[in-house]
Amino acid sequence: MSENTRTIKNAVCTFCGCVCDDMELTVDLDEHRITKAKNACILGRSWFSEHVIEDRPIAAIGGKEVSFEEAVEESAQILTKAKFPIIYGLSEASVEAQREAVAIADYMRGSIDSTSSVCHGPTGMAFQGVGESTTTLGEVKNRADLVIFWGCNPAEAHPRLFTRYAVTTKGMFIPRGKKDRTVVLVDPRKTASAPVANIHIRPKPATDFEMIWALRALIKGKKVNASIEKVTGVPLETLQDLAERMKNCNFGVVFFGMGLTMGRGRYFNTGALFSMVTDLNEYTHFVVKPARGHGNVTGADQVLTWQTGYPFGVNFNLGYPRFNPGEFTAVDNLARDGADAAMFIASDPASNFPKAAVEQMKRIPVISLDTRRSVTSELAYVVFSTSAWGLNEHGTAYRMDDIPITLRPAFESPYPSDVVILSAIKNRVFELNIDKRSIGMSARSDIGKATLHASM
Amino acid sequence: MVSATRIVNGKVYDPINNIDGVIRDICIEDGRIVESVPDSATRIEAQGMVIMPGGVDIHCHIAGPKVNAGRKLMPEDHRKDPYPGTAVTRSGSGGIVPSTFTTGYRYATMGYTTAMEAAVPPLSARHTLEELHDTPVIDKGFYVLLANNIFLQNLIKEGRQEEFQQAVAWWMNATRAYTPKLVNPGGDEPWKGKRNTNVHDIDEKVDGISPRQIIEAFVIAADKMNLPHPAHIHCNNLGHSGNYRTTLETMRTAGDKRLHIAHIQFNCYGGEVGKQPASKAAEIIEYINQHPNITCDVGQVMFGNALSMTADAPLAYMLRGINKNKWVNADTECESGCGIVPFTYQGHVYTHTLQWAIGLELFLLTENPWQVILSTDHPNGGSFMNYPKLIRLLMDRGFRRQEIARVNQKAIAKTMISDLDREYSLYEIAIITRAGPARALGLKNKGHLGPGADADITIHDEMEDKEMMFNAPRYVLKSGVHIIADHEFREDHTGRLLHITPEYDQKIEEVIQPFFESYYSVQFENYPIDKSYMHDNEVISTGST
Amino acid sequence: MSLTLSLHTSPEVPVEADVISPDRLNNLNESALSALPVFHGNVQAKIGDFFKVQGQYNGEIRVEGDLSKVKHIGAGMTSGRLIVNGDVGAHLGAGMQGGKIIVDGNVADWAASEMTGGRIIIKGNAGHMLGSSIRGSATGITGGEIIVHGNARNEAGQAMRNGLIVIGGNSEDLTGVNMLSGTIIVLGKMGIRTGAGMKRGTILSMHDADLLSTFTYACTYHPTYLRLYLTYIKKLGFQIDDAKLSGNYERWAGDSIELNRGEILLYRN
Amino acid sequence: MSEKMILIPVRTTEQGTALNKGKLQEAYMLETSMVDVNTDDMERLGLQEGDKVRLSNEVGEVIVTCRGKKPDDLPQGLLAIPYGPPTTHLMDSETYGSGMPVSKHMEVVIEKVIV
Repeated sequence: MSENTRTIKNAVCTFCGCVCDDMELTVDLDEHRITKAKNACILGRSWFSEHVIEDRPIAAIGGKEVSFEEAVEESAQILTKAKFPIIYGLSEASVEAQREAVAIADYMRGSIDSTSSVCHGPTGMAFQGVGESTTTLGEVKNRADLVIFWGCNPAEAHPRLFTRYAVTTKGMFIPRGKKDRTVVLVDPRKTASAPVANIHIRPKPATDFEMIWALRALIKGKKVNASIEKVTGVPLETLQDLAERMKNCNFGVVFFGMGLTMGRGRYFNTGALFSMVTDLNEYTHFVVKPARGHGNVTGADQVLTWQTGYPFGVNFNLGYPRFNPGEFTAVDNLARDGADAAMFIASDPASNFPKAAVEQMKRIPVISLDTRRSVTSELAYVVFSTSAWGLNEHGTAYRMDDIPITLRPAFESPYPSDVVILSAIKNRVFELNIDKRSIGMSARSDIGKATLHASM
Repeated sequence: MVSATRIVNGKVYDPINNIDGVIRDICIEDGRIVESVPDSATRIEAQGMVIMPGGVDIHCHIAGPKVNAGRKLMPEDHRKDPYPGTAVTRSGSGGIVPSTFTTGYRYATMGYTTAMEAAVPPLSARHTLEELHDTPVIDKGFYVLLANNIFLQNLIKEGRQEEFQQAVAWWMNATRAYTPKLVNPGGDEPWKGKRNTNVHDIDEKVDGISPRQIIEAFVIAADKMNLPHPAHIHCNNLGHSGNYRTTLETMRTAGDKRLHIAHIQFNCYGGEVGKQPASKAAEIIEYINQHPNITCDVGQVMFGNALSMTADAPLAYMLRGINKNKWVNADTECESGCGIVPFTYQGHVYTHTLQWAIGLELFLLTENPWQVILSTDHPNGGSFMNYPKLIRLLMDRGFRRQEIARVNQKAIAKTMISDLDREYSLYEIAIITRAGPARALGLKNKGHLGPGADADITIHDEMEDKEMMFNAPRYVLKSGVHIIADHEFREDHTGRLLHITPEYDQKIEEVIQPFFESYYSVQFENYPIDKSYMHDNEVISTGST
Repeated sequence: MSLTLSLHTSPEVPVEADVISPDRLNNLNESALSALPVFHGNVQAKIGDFFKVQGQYNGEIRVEGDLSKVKHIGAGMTSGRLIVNGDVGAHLGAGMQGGKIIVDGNVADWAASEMTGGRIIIKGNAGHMLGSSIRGSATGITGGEIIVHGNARNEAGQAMRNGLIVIGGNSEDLTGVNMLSGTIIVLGKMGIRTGAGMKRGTILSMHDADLLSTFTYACTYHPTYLRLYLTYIKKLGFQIDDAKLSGNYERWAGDSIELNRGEILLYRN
Repeated sequence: MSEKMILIPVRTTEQGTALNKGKLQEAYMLETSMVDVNTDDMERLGLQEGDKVRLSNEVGEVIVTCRGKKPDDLPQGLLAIPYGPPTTHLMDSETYGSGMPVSKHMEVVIEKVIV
């Protein structure tokens, strides 16, 4: 370790959706790495300390090193020639990069989707169905006397949710921290989060919907069939007790995770939870909060929504945005509809998509932007090495509660940012597609209203 | 970019310069209106056309967290109204809450070139700036929600008015906002902290503070700081029968100091709480007629789809109780509440018709149109896309009668609307959509066509049907750029952020910071917005008005 | 001779072809028909690029081939007959208002979504969201008939407000979820969470089902109108033995979280 | 001996920290190829800590390493693997019209791999 260090206060950790902004980083300016991250959790510490500049070409095509300009040109050509190109990822990218990505999708007339679709996409869909009573994390810290974690495991996925925002932290009306709160965990497994809970309810796997539905009935004073006990493995008295606690708290909050969104029922599970929380507002103040992560996936939802009207799974084939999860989402585009080119930004779908989707990636030209080698960059045709958002670049990240935080980079990277790369590709795609954009205009008037109404 | 333009032979309406339908040339250079331009300037032939300054929307909801939540909430609405891109413009979605691009372009296609987002929690100001940056063509700014800010309330409770004013100034700078916004002052604490209740009277104290104390503190601070636009208030009891008394008391609280009442139509109701409302438009407008220190925007209700989105969370919850539709509640720590509910105004419903008629009464009863500004509180009373129709309702008595005949007659009978024969002139329309809002906002370069003004100009074919006429200006120039010509987009444009930077004593940060460290979830140092979010912007001076 | 469109070139990526509808194809000759626009991914193409067009429209259109990448066939149609031979892609008959579609094959997701009238007969299986609403909307089909001889997957009749859906085989999860009114008949088995959130309407199955705890058993009886429905269905070509025409059904009322005015009928003997 | 069980991909701290080292690094590969099994289930299936087991379903199969969990921590019949490439090999691409593939509660057959 060299003497040449500097300290950055109030730096931002972008590993999980907590986006904690109280990091104190010690940066070794000779070694180009962060040697200490005060206030970081275990995940944050590894996020900061493991980030080293890899020795890779700035850009490569087909495994051969090329110039930045050549890679931009090739990418623009690929995306323009394709009939059904897709852009996917965006979770570990700043809002500034996400904006450029949506512009490319618009100009190239393809699909754009974020990691939301395989994460909290079903939460977004539930929101569109029933709405949501929610809050910023500070209000949880200040007021929540009943905190429920449902199908999520913050101890291992969002460690500082406990210490900084929701459990042990003290707030305006919660002067004694955890002593003033009741913490409930709903999870079939005794996870690392279990010790923090006053009450641990362990339903049978994939029976969340049934359990929430019964709770809704109990909250409303309706009869619940005794079969609920057999179905969920949770005694009726336990459910009754929880229903009463929820109605009688001063400010209740439910955090939930993949246990609901990925399970059988998907957006119906999350929709049921949202509805339950809405019901509870007849009795007291109650809110619900998806425990979102990776990085800036929340920002991707925001940017896509303000630019297109829809949070993820957006398609521009006809010259304007359309939304349909299950049709315009990345897994479906690849595995079923045979997307013919793909650009993956700051994500690694080759390592977490279903096999059939990965098979399709291997058949088509793939462009990858990532700070480090990944399964996806290994199979990509055009590979850009990027600097790391937050660590090397300015920008904005949205916390899981939709609060935007400005990043404070620690040291410089020799690689360009994804904003620079995407902006260059955008400008070229814009030029290449001007004709397509005017042809589409006339085509639309021929197709007429039926398409507009029926197809989206 | 065209550097110089001369518009010839058009009929000019420019109330700030007392020009009422006079044919004269308008010259433009470097984005501003000038006395003359060289002969080589581009000419726009405007014979048979009406020239006005670009429209100024003083109160709408077009960007920020609640707007984006409303957008996300309504895919079924966007689907029916796609907005294709062109060779120069981005694509988007329409509907009651259009995407940012569509919002900017649609304002432009109606001849509006400035719009103010009316309610932003400080913690989300950064988000709002990002959205406004993606809202093309128009110049824009936003009002920042401060009335339910717990820190500021504590200062008021302790009688620390001087520090309060410093803190307000600090917040304006930290968020890059245009003016303080007060929504249901004092109503957040009972909502969040006392099981979803509300404050019901301007003098009711909750935790030691009443709405009136809050309003007073802001009125005084805004006056002392000489803000270009005063405190902008959404009154208590909005939407409830009998609330006109609260509105009168709110206006009285200001004394002879300036105050802007937002979407005042929603605060003109007689009757008993929980029962059918009646119109008290005449009482309210009489007060305004006698008090030139008050301005208001109407918040006209238009039949059809709306989306109620407000920092007044208890109000949204009340509306949700009516239709059991999807509902969003969103708390912002220490600062604000928020509620969102889809809503449809229907002509056959008594209350909806009454609201519609009250708005029209306000317009038609005012003695001074400079004080009564056109708005629909977009999208709360209906989309801003209704402005042309609203203009026709004001300008065309025959059309108004037709519309009156189609709606709930019981409600109509409870108002004066059938007896009001007034028809607005083009000059008056130019006041309530251009000159009036620009003056109320303290925007000296907007709302008129005199030399030095921003070259934000709309040129309409003069038509009998005023809805048609205002729906489709033939030309729209923004900062001198020919955005629309012959009804088609010719160029894209980013627009500027309008904000204020009142001076403050830096010592106030030492007072704010400890509170922040205890009760906020973000670091104090990360809260103020840095320059990287500013892009094109213009500071409006807080000097003498 | 009816108008026939035979697929000669399989699309590489989905083709959006709501233009394949009686409303759009009548009164046109073969060359005009071939020139009609479709979108092949983001590229504007022509019907003739994919289909061989023969004959003249006489109230009937036949479409042949593996159409599993052709979407929106018959979307929004108001009258006439559309006969499809082969598997077909998503959004078949979406927003259909009238007329008749017969598919000899399987159909993908969102068939007949937000339909308001007409009839769709599917001889094979249907995908997810058969006769459902589109995202965000509170109402699915408001009229018409959807007859599936095979199986249907999740969310059949989601948010349905009126009309009839018959599924000859099995349905999967969330059959009739958020239903507002109308009738769904499943001759086979249903998945879990049937009728969740339903306000009114009837869901009938010939098999036992795992119902949510918010449905309560009311009685076992023979609903008299059922014979009428089942006889009608029998005429459509379904096997229904006499025991079911006159047999007893368990009536479960729900969903108690909502109005509790919906019913699920399960055949007993 | 084989048995049908429910597999839940989960997050672990080790998976999270290994991620930062790089997905092509050994630590990540190692952590994402561990399966948690209830120790009673292990006994019944004749499995020892560290044994290789084959998980398979209609989509594919993977070989992962067995890691015992106390019956109180993980119910019988449930398996947990940290998210990663192995779990994706068992994942169906069907999204039920949601965009979300089958990523939790996958039915798999577990059997010991005889070396």
